[in-house]
Amino acid sequence: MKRLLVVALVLTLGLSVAGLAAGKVAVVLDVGGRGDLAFNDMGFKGTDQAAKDFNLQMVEVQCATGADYLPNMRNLARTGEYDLIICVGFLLGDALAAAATEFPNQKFAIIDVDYITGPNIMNFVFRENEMSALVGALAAMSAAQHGYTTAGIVLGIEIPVLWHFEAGFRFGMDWGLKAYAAHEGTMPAVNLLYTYTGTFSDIALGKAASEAMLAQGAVGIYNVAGPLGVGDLEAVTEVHDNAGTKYGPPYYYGVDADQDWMGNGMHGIASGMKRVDTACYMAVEAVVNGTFTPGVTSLGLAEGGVAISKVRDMEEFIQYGIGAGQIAAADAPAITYNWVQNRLTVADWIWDAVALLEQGILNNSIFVPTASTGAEIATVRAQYTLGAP
Amino acid sequence: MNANDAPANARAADGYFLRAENITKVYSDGTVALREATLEIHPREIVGLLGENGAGKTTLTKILSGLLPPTSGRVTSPKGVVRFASPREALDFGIGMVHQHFALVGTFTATENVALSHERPFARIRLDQARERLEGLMKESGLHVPLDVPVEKLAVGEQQRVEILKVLSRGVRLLILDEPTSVLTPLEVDELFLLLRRLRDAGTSIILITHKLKEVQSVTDRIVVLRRGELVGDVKTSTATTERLAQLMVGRAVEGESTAVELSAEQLPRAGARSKTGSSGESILHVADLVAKGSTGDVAVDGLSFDVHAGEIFGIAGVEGNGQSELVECLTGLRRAVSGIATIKGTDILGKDPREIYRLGVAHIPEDRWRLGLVLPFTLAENAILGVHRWKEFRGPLSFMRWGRINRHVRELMDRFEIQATGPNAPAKSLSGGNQQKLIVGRELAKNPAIVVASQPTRGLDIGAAKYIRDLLVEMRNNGRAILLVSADLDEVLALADRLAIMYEGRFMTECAPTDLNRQQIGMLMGGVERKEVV
Amino acid sequence: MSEQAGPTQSRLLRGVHRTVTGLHPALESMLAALIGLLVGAALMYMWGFNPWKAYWALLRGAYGGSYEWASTLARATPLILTALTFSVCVRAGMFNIGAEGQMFMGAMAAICVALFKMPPGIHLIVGLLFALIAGAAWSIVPAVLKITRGVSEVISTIMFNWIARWLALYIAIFILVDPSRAEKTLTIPVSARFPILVRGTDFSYSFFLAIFAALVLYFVLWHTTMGYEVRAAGLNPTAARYGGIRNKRTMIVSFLLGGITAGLAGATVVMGMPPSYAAFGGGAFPELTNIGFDGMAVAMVGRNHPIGIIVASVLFGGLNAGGRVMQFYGSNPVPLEMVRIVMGAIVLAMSIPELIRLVPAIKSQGERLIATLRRHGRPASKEGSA
Amino acid sequence: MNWIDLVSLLRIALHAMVPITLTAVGEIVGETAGLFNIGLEGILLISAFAGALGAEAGGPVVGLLVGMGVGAAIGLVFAVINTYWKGTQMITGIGINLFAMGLVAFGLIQLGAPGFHAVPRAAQVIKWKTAMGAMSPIILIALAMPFLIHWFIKRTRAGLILKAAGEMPEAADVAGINVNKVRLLAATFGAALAGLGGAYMSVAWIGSVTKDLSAGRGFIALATVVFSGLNPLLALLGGFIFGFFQGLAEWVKTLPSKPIPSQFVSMLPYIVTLLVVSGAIGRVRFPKALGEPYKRE
Repeated sequence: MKRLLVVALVLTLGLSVAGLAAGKVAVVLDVGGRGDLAFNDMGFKGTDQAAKDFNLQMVEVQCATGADYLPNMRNLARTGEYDLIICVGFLLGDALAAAATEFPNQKFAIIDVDYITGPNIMNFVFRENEMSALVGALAAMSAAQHGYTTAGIVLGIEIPVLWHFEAGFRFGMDWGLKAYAAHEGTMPAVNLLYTYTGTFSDIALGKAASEAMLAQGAVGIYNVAGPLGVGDLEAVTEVHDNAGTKYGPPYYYGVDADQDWMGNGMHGIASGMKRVDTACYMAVEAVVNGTFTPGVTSLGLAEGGVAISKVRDMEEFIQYGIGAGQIAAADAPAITYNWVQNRLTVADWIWDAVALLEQGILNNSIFVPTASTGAEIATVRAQYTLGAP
Repeated sequence: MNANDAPANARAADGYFLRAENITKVYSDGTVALREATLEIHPREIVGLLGENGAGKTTLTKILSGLLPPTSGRVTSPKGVVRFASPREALDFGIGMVHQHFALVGTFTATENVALSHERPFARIRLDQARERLEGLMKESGLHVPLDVPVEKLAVGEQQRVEILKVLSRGVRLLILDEPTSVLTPLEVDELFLLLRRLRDAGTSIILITHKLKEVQSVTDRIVVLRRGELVGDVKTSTATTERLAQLMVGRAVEGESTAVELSAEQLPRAGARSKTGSSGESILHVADLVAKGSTGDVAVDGLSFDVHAGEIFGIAGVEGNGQSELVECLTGLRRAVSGIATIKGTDILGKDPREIYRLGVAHIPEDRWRLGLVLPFTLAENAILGVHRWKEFRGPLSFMRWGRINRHVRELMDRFEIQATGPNAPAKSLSGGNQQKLIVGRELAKNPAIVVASQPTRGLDIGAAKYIRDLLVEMRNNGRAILLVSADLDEVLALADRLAIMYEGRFMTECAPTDLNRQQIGMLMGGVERKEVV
Repeated sequence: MSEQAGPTQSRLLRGVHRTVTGLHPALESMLAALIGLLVGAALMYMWGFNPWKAYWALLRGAYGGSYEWASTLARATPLILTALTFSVCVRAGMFNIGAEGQMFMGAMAAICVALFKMPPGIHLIVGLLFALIAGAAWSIVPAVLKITRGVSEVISTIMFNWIARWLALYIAIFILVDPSRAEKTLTIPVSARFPILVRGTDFSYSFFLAIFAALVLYFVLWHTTMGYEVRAAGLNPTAARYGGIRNKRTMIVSFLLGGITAGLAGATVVMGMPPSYAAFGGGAFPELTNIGFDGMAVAMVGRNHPIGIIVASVLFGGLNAGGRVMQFYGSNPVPLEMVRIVMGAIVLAMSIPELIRLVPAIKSQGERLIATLRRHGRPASKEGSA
Repeated sequence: MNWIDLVSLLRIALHAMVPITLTAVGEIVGETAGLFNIGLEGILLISAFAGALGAEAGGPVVGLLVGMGVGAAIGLVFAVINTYWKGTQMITGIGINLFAMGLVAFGLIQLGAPGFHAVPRAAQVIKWKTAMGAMSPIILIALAMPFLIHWFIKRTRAGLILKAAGEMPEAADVAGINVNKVRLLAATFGAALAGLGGAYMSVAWIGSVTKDLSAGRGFIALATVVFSGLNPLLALLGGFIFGFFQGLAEWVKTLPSKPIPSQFVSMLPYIVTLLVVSGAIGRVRFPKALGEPYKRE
């Protein structure tokens, strides 16, 4: 009798563990929300993947305005049901700092913030300057190869995170031009065109800015404004369509995610990936494995937190795109083919040079400057003028 | 219903054109405009539709012309029941109406206005064709208007002709005219009546809405009288006496008046009549060489000079639209004068705004009480302080309103001026026209003014209310106030004024005592005939 | 018989009519809210959500307890103020779409107090003064353009919203920027913040500022000559001019009052909303964006009456606060965007005057039919009596 | 800036002009008949979304038609509320804007890619290849439409009726014209043009939908209408001016030397619009009955 009871009890417990998800994670997105094909989507992707892998239930929470950040965190934390709340974006920093103090038993993780201390918070920051340098070098050298005079970056609103990108890109271009000179013997004149559009959402402005740059001989457009990249890519595609060209410059350089597959992989040659998904996955994994360690994790090339897109990234993101219904499975081979053909238009030695730069950064022989304040970015701009008077 | 006034449907048997049967109209606000009105229209007749304001004349014709649906009752023709969902259907049937406020698009020319009411919406406009037809029609009817000028630039009489032409061009068999003579000079009225007779003889039926007994007797074949929404009389013009018509129309004897409805100099009560001291009082308002432009930029007031003295009523008569409104607006600060002098007790008022002018002791009874005189959604109390709301009496520290005192003041006004309302908080729009005007007059007279500028003070009022307001003006005059009375109602001016001027195209044709000229002479002056030719 | 019944009956009817018209505005607003919720429910149902569960979550998240009420009122606070902006100008007969821009300017001005050190309280008051002056200054230009150049205030305030956005971005990124965290402006010091009223929520004393502003505006509009003039000019500008009211002045006054409340709205966000007490230029002001536009919706549902606005803000604050909960409630939660759909539908319904008449329209049609039938029967009896 | 740059800038401006001009011309038709629709922003957004879906289902032409149809449908709702139900036009418009913001964001989430939806190349309107760069054929429609509408208003009886309904509905009514029907048609047609502008944005210009795609263009169109004084040809000019200055602002911002902060450059189109509107307003006369519901009683 007694034994029967125990068996029943064990059975029920076992069943409940197996039947229900073991726990819950929540991801809080900032007002930009999902659909940027970049930052926020990456946060969602990583958490989603982790939730699937560890059999967790995932909840996604949007914020309509800045007034929703803290209340959303409180609403989630008050339930006490969530093993981890991931906050995606620096805009959520202050809110998280407050929520983490109010709910000391609730574990949090935050992306792009490095200043929140507390036993229940993991901060993740990225060294975006590192992979931006690779993109910059690629852009500068391929511009020189194809006889283009400029390379362009379209950025969103002027904020510190974006300065990281700009600083890295400037350094990378400078490095690439020097590498080109070393290889070809002449110093090419490739200038930088950059613009802070002041918006992350009006994609028509992204297109207009890209068109202006392309008209001024830009070899490609590096998108550092999330959704605006859609407009950038459209501008690039339009130039090709009009000229009747398939591959080659102008190129589109994606951001945050591997965006090379966009537009059937025709013009996206490489993306400066910021693996927000990796960070989110790491955070969930740490909670599940009981290795949650508060503090700041800085992710760079070495940690795989940032990277320039490669073949395996392309495969991963095509699979993810198919899963999310953005890519038809039948199109996948064509996308990969296009992408490879497009990459062939850049000389092999240039790819090697980019790899060299990556190696240099990885073994700390090359230092990529960054900028987090107005003064710092001014210094970088003064050092790497790239055609500015 | 009285046997004498039984429908004079002698010709009922030989085919009527249109019959309205038991028409009742209740507006959405609950006003009953018509009760069980039955009316028959025959071919080739001019029917006068007589009644006071609010008697239901316009409502009845709006129903006949398809602008309003009746609440109950029906309209029939010999072929059966007719229902007009819109004025277009009525027009197609052959019924056209010329409204008191012309249904003309101001920015369109006469040709375009006429072309508007013709078929085939998606065709190219053939203005040349429309023009040709219109010219033919002008020849036929003897009505002449300029065809290529935006109608808002035309004189009122011309606009009316455009309106009539527009309706005629649709080939109507029943023409309805709503108070067509109120904007015309006596000469123009004669011309219009000639035209109407010609149209009748050519086979058109005509309904003429009016409240003027003499007109209705001079031109119609049959007169239908409405009172408070009920059809109270239907008589042949030849058998109707003025007295009988007036009685039907008013339904009661007007206090102080025997039978006549129309005022005339002889019939106005003489009680406390013209002050002998009148013109010897000090000059309150002095105007010299005043020039002002109208809304369209034309000169509307063309070098007027006059004085209004304490203890007199200075009347300005004339057909509307001859600069009277602009003159009043200049004197009350609502319009800037181009040049000239206007002073009140020696203080210049030109260029001052209404508030400053009121401070000099001016009261203003405006011509349009809905547009100017009242804020209709406001309560009685709020309206009763319009213009005096900044008085110390009503305005406490920090510009707080002293509602207690205001309400007390309003109650006094309601008592003194017999304003019928549920209380100080009744919305002004819930008041009847007469009570609204009493409210305005009361408010203005309560200012204890040195001069009252009264513009069309009795327009649209029933006889009782009109008389009440006229008596008030006389009383104010007797108390030594100066009164400037502007009225399109010649009888009113003749009856009240100590001195009068006839205004025509921005100038005074004459300035005289009311007894100096007879009505015919005045009529000619109002029509622009020079005085030396008249006398 | 009907002669006797007539007056009594009509008096009774009039009495009923008065009572109903007295309640009309409130009833119609409630009906509009109901229609909005129904439209939302229909869409949710169409897309495979369970509207009842969603609304239940929303209701609980908005009004389920003291924490929820505090969140709702906190969310309502700036909406009250921007709603006042819109409504005071509507009362003056103008459509001021510019609350958004005026609020941005107010917020930027309020942040300026971070540059000074002052005693608590005074510091806060100085911040509010800055904000209301900036809001008023930003609103005065469209008013002046309207008076001098005849530029429609609808157009100019929309343009000014955009200009304000860019100007505020410039100020936030280059002038008032926090040197250590460039994505945001300087933080309002504790001495200039509205203290939190309910611990653990966003509900701060700024709510009372909003209520106070609503009451002040109520008294200004209905109990001062200035407000009297504003309302008169709004309802009938010609009559107002006739009454010695300077319409240009009332325009300026209403825009100033509107600018002041909008400026204060900006201040309540940066001075009263934890935890940042700053504006984020780096996110294009997520904490401020749309408060001005949502305020217009609140004003309409509140019938442009300060007291009505307070009530309506509880509805809209609740929709927003409850919407947060709705999006993670249950197994198939409804995204936050649904709240805005509901808000839009409510405003659409509000634009139909006499909304309440649409409901009994069928009933009245029937009544009319009966009345017509009865009247058709009557002439016979009349003939009989004659 | 050399002349090649200028040509490129003109190309950007022409493309940016299309949604503004189409929307403004549509609104001119509506306003001529007396209806003022401030909900253009929302119509642009929803029809961009619907147009994208339509294009994917049936090709670019279907996309444009669906955009127009959805625009017309919203216009119809607006018109019914503001003719037969005597609504307050300003409030209906604001309601449409709010509703559209919510609906498109919500719809994008339901499509699986929240916030963003790309229109496949095959579903987009093919752009013409020119020496200036790719040109959307819709530009021609945007260039022709103002002339067409101008002719329609000035030279047809329907235009006369339209003007009468806005200027003096009483007169139109008495002339046998169903004012409410005319207004209903005008507002519906006008909104359909705005719908075309919206569908152009997603199907023929940018190639994707985001929840903020319209980004204030509906309001700019309103300002253009004011500037034009209801003249479609001036609306064409106004749309071009805004497009040009927005393109110019973005262009200037890309230049390596940045003497003026970009935020001030971004203000340029709005300031220019404001200046033009305040400069032009003196001669503008709007229909007398604009914004007023027509009531017979």
